[in-house]
Amino acid sequence: MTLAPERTGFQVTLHNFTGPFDLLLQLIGRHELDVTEVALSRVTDDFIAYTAALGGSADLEETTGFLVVAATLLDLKAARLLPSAEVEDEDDLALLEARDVLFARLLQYRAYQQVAALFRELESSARLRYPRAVSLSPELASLLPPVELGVDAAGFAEIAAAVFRPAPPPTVGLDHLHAPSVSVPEQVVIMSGRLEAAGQLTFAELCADCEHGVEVVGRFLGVLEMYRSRQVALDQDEAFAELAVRWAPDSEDRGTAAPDPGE
Amino acid sequence: MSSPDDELPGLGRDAELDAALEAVLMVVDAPVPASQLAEVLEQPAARVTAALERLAGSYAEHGFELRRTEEGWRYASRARFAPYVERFVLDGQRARLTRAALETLAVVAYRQPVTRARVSAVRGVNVDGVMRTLTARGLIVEAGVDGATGGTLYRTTELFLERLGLGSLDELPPIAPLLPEVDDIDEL
Amino acid sequence: MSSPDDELPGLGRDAELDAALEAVLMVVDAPVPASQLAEVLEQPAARVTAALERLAGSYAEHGFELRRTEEGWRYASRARFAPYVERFVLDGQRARLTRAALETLAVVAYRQPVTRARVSAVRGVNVDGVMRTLTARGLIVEAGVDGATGGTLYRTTELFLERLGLGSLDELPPIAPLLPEVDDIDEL
Repeated sequence: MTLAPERTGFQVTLHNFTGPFDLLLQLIGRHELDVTEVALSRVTDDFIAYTAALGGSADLEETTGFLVVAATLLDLKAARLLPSAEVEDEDDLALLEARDVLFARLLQYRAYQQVAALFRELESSARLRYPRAVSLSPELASLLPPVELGVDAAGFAEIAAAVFRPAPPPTVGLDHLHAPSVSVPEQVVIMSGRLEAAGQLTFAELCADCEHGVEVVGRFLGVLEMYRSRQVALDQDEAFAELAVRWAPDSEDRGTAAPDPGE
Repeated sequence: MSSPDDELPGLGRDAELDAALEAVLMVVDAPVPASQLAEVLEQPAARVTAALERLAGSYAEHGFELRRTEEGWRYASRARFAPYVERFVLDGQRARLTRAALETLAVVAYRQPVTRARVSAVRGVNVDGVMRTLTARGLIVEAGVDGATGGTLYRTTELFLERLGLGSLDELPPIAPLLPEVDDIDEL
Repeated sequence: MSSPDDELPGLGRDAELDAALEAVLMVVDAPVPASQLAEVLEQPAARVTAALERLAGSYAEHGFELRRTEEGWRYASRARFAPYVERFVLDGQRARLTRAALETLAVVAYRQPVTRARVSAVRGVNVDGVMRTLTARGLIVEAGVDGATGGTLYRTTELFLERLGLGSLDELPPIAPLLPEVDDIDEL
């Protein structure tokens, strides 16, 4: 991924990063801050700027990942929950939770980055020792009995198949009945049918039949996907207000509130 | 050379046992467990293990060392001569692992068996391409299916351990000190 | 920490030259002529030959020796311990093909010509030792060099076909029907 934010008065060069958490950590490092909640607050503007610059070059999935982190940071900043929090109502509680989750995931990712750096060191030292693994000398080899494979051609093919088979036979679990895997394209099909019939639905109405959180996430990504492919328009009067999804295939009228990563 | 029917040289003295181990280790083409050496030499396993440890400590002045891994013991060249050794033995180049590949390996190593979705959640990015590359290079391998999500599970391979010079997964450094309470973060 | 790209260790002192020779000779599969060692270590041939003779004389107490043959120098087990070495070689595990060896042979048979690195990636383990065994047992042979990686290619032999009772490689049973869940086994 290459980044060239062409923004007046804002020009920072970073190393290549491999995702939103990596970018956030690099920004924190650039400001010579420890990974603290204060750091999250300080680097929010930089992060938003980079995310905005990503729009044209990244695919939907990448952009979505950055947007999720950016949105969380913005929420936190807007609610002035950083650096210190005063809990006043349920919205504040939800934001505090979002902050803790983001913070924990960031620390988790940093731990694995540190392990990866250690792996790099282990790798470069391990490659320096070459094991003795020599052939038998002819006189010793001659002591061995004639080689036998112990299988016929069909048995040999079975062994080959076992080696090339990618996974052990899948075990049938019943758990999936309770926690279904969710495909975004499927959710798009479900939602576009309903929207075409109803014309407009709120996001809450679209999710009314969801039994699991993961389905809601799938529908939200589906809405983003439909927005990108210009099947729907989005309207939201203010932050945290009801999100209205309007069926508007190929319309130029794309609503008033949805973030556009390209700008 | 004598034949197998000759009387076996006695190994009562430690020096003789050490030398016999050296002789056998010269012809191995894979790491040998101490138990197998004990059987061949008809000596107590504990005595053979002690001898192997004594031998391993005795080569400080030499260009080789006797290394112990999970699978057993074998000789290896000493690290500082790698530039010379490689001129003889390197068969095709081993490409360096990218940072993305190392980060992904780190998550798989500590979370195994683990689905791509979980690895992806920890790194905050799609890891499908990296996981494919790591699979193609034999560093991770599929390991069944997650009962709850139906996602394919992955684990690291022996080749991964060898690549890092580790004898077993137990030798991976503990990650806990680096981590906040993370067990449930992925679920969020 | 050093890497192979670092400056080469200096071999000005005799002790360092000796150790470098030990490192190379311990891991090289075939006897190495003194002239080749001199070239790779970038030392005068006379100095290297003197070092090899000095080394060969220094192992009296050890179970191995540095032997000079017509093809060059190599480590070997001391003759006195031949009964143990032979017993180890004839040990059940060594005399017949292991499951690991059969699996490696299967990859070579169905992917030939193929490099060791590729076979290793498919199996997820280092296959160097097993490939040497299969070569020593006459079941596979070298078959040129891979243009892309520079790695040595291997193929199966007539002896392999004979042992399976086949007239030609075309008679190998296809494995695709055994892998109905795989779209394209070449991807693996």
